[in-house]
Amino acid sequence: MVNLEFKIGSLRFKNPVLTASGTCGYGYELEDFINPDELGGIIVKGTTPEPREGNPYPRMAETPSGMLNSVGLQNKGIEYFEKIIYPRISGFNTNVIVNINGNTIEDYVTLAERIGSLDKIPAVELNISCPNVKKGGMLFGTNPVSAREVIREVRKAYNRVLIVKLSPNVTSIEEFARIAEEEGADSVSLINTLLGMAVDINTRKPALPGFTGGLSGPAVKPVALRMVWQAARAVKIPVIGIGGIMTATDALEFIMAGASAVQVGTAIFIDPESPVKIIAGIKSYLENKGIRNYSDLIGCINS
Amino acid sequence: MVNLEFKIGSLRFKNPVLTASGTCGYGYELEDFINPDELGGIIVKGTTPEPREGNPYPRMAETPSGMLNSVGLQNKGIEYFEKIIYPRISGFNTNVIVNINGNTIEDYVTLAERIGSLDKIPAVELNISCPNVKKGGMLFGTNPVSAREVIREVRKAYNRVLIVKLSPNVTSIEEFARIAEEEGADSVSLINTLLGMAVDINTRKPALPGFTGGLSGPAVKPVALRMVWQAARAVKIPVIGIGGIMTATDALEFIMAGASAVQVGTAIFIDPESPVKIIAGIKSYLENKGIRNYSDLIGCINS
Amino acid sequence: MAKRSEDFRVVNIKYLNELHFILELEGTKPLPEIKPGQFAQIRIDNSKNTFLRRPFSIHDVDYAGNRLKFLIRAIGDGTRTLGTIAENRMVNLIYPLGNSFSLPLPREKVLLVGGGCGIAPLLYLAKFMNRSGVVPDILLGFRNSKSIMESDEYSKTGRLFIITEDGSEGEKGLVTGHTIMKDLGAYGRVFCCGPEPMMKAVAELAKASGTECEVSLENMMACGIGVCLCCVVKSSRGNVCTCTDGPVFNIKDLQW
Amino acid sequence: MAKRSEDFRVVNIKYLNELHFILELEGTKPLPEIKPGQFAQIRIDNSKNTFLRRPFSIHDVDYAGNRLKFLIRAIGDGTRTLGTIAENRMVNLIYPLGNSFSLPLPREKVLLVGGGCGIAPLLYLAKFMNRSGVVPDILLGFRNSKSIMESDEYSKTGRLFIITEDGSEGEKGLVTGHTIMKDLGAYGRVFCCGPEPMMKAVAELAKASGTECEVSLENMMACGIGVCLCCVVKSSRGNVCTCTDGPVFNIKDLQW
Ligand SMILES: Cc1cc2nc3c(=O)[nH]c(=O)nc-3n(C[C@H](O)[C@H](O)[C@H](O)COP(=O)(O)OP(=O)(O)OC[C@H]3O[C@@H](n4cnc5c(N)ncnc54)[C@H](O)[C@@H]3O)c2cc1C
Ligand SMILES: Cc1cc2nc3c(=O)[nH]c(=O)nc-3n(C[C@H](O)[C@H](O)[C@H](O)COP(=O)(O)OP(=O)(O)OC[C@H]3O[C@@H](n4cnc5c(N)ncnc54)[C@H](O)[C@@H]3O)c2cc1C
Ligand SMILES: Cc1cc2nc3c(=O)[nH]c(=O)nc-3n(C[C@H](O)[C@H](O)[C@H](O)COP(=O)(O)O)c2cc1C
Ligand SMILES: Cc1cc2nc3c(=O)[nH]c(=O)nc-3n(C[C@H](O)[C@H](O)[C@H](O)COP(=O)(O)O)c2cc1C
Ligand code: FES
Ligand code: FES
Repeated sequence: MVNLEFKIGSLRFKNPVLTASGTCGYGYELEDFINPDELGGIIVKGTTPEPREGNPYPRMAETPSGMLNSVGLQNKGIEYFEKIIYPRISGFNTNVIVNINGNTIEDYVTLAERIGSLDKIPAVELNISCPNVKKGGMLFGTNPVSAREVIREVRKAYNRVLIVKLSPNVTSIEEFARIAEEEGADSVSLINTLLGMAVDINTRKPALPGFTGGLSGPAVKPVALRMVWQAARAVKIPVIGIGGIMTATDALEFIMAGASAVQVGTAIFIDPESPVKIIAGIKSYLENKGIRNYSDLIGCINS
Repeated sequence: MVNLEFKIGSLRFKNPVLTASGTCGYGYELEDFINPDELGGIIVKGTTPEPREGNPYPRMAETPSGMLNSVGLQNKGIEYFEKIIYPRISGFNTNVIVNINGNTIEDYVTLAERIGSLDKIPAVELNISCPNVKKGGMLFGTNPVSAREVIREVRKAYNRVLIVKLSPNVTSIEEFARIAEEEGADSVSLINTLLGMAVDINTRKPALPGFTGGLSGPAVKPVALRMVWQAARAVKIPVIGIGGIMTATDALEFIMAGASAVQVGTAIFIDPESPVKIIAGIKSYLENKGIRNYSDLIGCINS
Repeated sequence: MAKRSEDFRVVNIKYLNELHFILELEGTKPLPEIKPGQFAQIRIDNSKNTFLRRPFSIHDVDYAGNRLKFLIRAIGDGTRTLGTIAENRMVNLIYPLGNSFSLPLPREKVLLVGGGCGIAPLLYLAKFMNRSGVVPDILLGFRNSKSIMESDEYSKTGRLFIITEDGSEGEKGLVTGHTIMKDLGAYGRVFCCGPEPMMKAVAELAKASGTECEVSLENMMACGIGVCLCCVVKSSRGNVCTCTDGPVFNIKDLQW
Repeated sequence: MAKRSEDFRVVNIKYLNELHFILELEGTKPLPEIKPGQFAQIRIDNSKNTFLRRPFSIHDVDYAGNRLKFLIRAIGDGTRTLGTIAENRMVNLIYPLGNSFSLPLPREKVLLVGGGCGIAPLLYLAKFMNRSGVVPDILLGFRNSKSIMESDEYSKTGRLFIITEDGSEGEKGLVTGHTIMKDLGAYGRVFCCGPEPMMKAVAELAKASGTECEVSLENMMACGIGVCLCCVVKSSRGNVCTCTDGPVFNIKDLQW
């Protein structure tokens, strides 16, 4: 039997395949297709202190091998999460992780504290990289000073596993990965979406009412892979690779480039079974090659 | 008859469709497929002071809706260009523009001066965005201080039309567009390739020996379009849009987002006739919509 | 009622006119229960420019043969590719998705209104009603007599009225101008599917006459299963997903 | 000799074994002159994972029928899609590309050596030579008797020798181990196409025996027309493009 386990600090994941925030709801939406307990983890939809309606429709534009979205963090707020959603998902036998978002540092800290008191949520993913909100989000994640500040404050307020989700819309991903490490994050995950745009030449308007959106899917994979490789060489904490992962081959590319684990996002829209297929595919790759621990592959292209 | 003319300063282009550097050779390689004189302009292969062998093979990896390249500015140097190539291309009845590259500011200045003495080259494209060389290139284009310096020095040495080709691998494209404008560039062109990577999971090596390469093709179009839109709002000089343009629709998206002209790159590999098809497509769009000047469309999505 | 992902064999593609075709698919196992108004997300593998699945209403269901029919308009690369797929090739479906039209009360007078390829879900809806003894009136609007589709099929399931924009068959005009719409109050419910302006116009009339009105929306979808939140529509409860809370909405719940 | 972009109709796809097929295409206008060793860049429209064109050697030419044949190994998404394309669909080619094998002197003794689907360009090469009276010896290597392809075709054009890795037909071993290779010096020229290790091994023997040797490289290509500089190989003149300076190289010009 091959061993797919990995750890962030002392937190154990049964395998390195998680579902990405905003692409898997709260996990239970996928139950007709997969057993969420088989996943390495579930990163639930981006959550804010207050309920949010998100951005106006249309929120999506298809692009070559990818899509732009501008959902804008629609969610029912932390209170609803605690009262209604948490009870529904706390029974999952996998790591359920909440992706936290805010306009201000206080927002992030409040969320981290409240999530910190939910027994069955062993980690948060600090989203400083959402490109679809006017305040907060990517504004934190593309400025080294405010990135440092928000990570520092959340770290003070939260003593479980802290994953910082980085924005790819920066000149140096290493810089932000190092800031996260220096401020005590347990892991960085990347990439969030690349800021993109589409135009409808018939209406002569941007395809998305807010002009820009976040690009995801296979189109971004080469960029994501490069950034994961750079980040993994810059820091010692585990890097979680995200971006255009559709198959086990894609996941293995990230792992070989230095990712300790991966998140599957947009692929779920095309095949909701893809996360478990990817787990199976990684397993059979290891078996075929006679590799017992997948961790032997992590970052192997550097050597 | 619709009018497709556009100008950078006093330099007239018969239409807004140019071929991108590194994807059209010196123009004559395409003569079996198109008449280069029909193009708005031809940006020839990146040229350096000395002859260069470029990077080792393999130099290319296909990616979803795109490709990575790591050619590394293979070219025969400025002297060969002046003596052998220039005589062959100086008869073209379109704007032939040289893409100039160097390791140092002096390199760029030398090239600009030498090209400045070639009558039939009305403009240079200052490439501070090549991601595939160890020195120069993107190192200039991702650092505001050195970007400013090289543009300033080249501007002093060259009095014809100066186009600065920007790198997308930056946090703020506006910043670099503004620097170019402030230092007297006549135009900015963008984007050069996005830095990316691919891994071969069978050999467990990077697909390209130098690990990273430049991503081009439709995959990058949403990012390119967003950056062109941002740059066009940040500066008053004409912006030339590049990135994943395969069809007239793509070109029109860039124009509506603020580009005064476009360059066609990777599309040429798939259809060497695409640049002239795009010109025809823009024409018929304008005719069908009853628009006489294509310039009415430039940046129209902002209004 | 659980959603599933399943490969179907292409049995037949029948063009009704230049742009519209019926795609008939056969599964390998018994179909789940399918309610009228539900849709499937079809994966289109051999189209370079089609990354996401495409949603299509279920047009007809043959439980005995494990077959589904879709009525599709070839409008872009995805649908054009679907319309030229070879027989016996496999396509992957995620289905059945979404809610459904409500069931009329026994003997309730019901009107179905469809326009263009928006008529797609109405055939299965009418057949479904027939099973519980309801025979609906059906009003279908088309551009002209040539663009009329499947009138034989629909007329087997209810009383069929046709209106064409140029009057080349049936009455002349838009569905909202048809004679029977004058007496909309006579119907307990109107079910409507078609271009949004048409549905909005019908909704206006229904409101005015106090008739219950349900419409089927075609918002752009990425996932179809409620995880991406891209397909939202403003409802009385805030933004809700067309793919899971819809595609069928009572107009009272929409901010129309 | 000018290159062109042209749509061809798929006349026939004939599988030679599980992995290899002959793709026969028909153009609508007279073919240009095609030299042995040249290739075409085929655009594969209906494969999601195939962005660039794919290069394939021209296997056979029928000027009278405006037809071209390719011998293709289904190795990835692009070639697999090509191998399942329906008859009468159109595919776009850019061709003829690259240089060609040199022409032997009249009555020169010539050996063609091919392995696997590397045998593709050798058929047209042999036929071409036949026209000027040269009848080559042809040595083809395969894994086993089942994987032998087109031996009837090749044997019409020259004296055919087969070698298989398991000895199930012809001699046993690799092409370099075949009896006739012992006497390589008897040939004026050897033309070789196949996996790179095979070509390198043949090149070694040719060097040793002083025989002229030309090989056909299969470097990865983006454009195929000399504008991208992705397909380079190190030659005595520095990096040169396989697509325009090759694909055929005299081994003297390579750093082998
Ligand atoms: C619940 C639901 C049920 C549907 N049922 C049917 C049906 O039964 N028959 C049918 O023919 N179509 C139906 N549609 C619409 C169908 O999904 C689109 O026409 C299809 O996705 C277009 O794909 P394409 O690749 O051919 O076009 P694209 O190239 O993607 O787009 C072509 C044009 O179609 C428009 N378009 C794209 N997606 C949609 C959409 N979701 N709704 C409206 N316009 C769109 C685009 O803006 C563009 O102008 C339904 C849509 C939904 C959401
Ligand atoms: C001048 C030239 C002539 C050729 N002639 C023939 C021919 O007559 N018959 C034939 O079957 N093949 C020929 N090839 C190889 C053929 O181009 C590749 O097999 C094909 O491009 C693979 O495409 P794919 O999408 O199926 O595979 P991909 O999915 O792109 O790749 C599958 C595997 O094939 C490898 N591969 C991809 N491209 C090439 C390449 N250019 N050369 C070698 N391996 C490659 C990849 O590394 C990968 O491991 C020729 C190549 C060149 C350059
Ligand atoms: C529709 C959609 C919604 C998303 N919402 C969130 C979110 O709420 N929080 C977050 O951190 N990332 C969000 N993302 C980003 C994804 O988690 C992921 O980082 C990105 O899509 C790249 O991965 P992929 O290419 O596998 O989708 C969203 C992505 C999509 C497509
Ligand atoms: C093979 C290849 C070689 C390139 N060489 C150069 C170059 O020498 N100088 C340069 O400024 N850009 C070069 N580029 C970048 C293109 O000019 C263009 O900016 C980029 O490819 C994006 O456009 P596209 O998506 O239309 O190709 C090269 C691109 C490719 C694919
Ligand atoms: S389409 Fe994804 S939530 Fe409706
Ligand atoms: S493949 Fe582009 S130069 Fe040879």
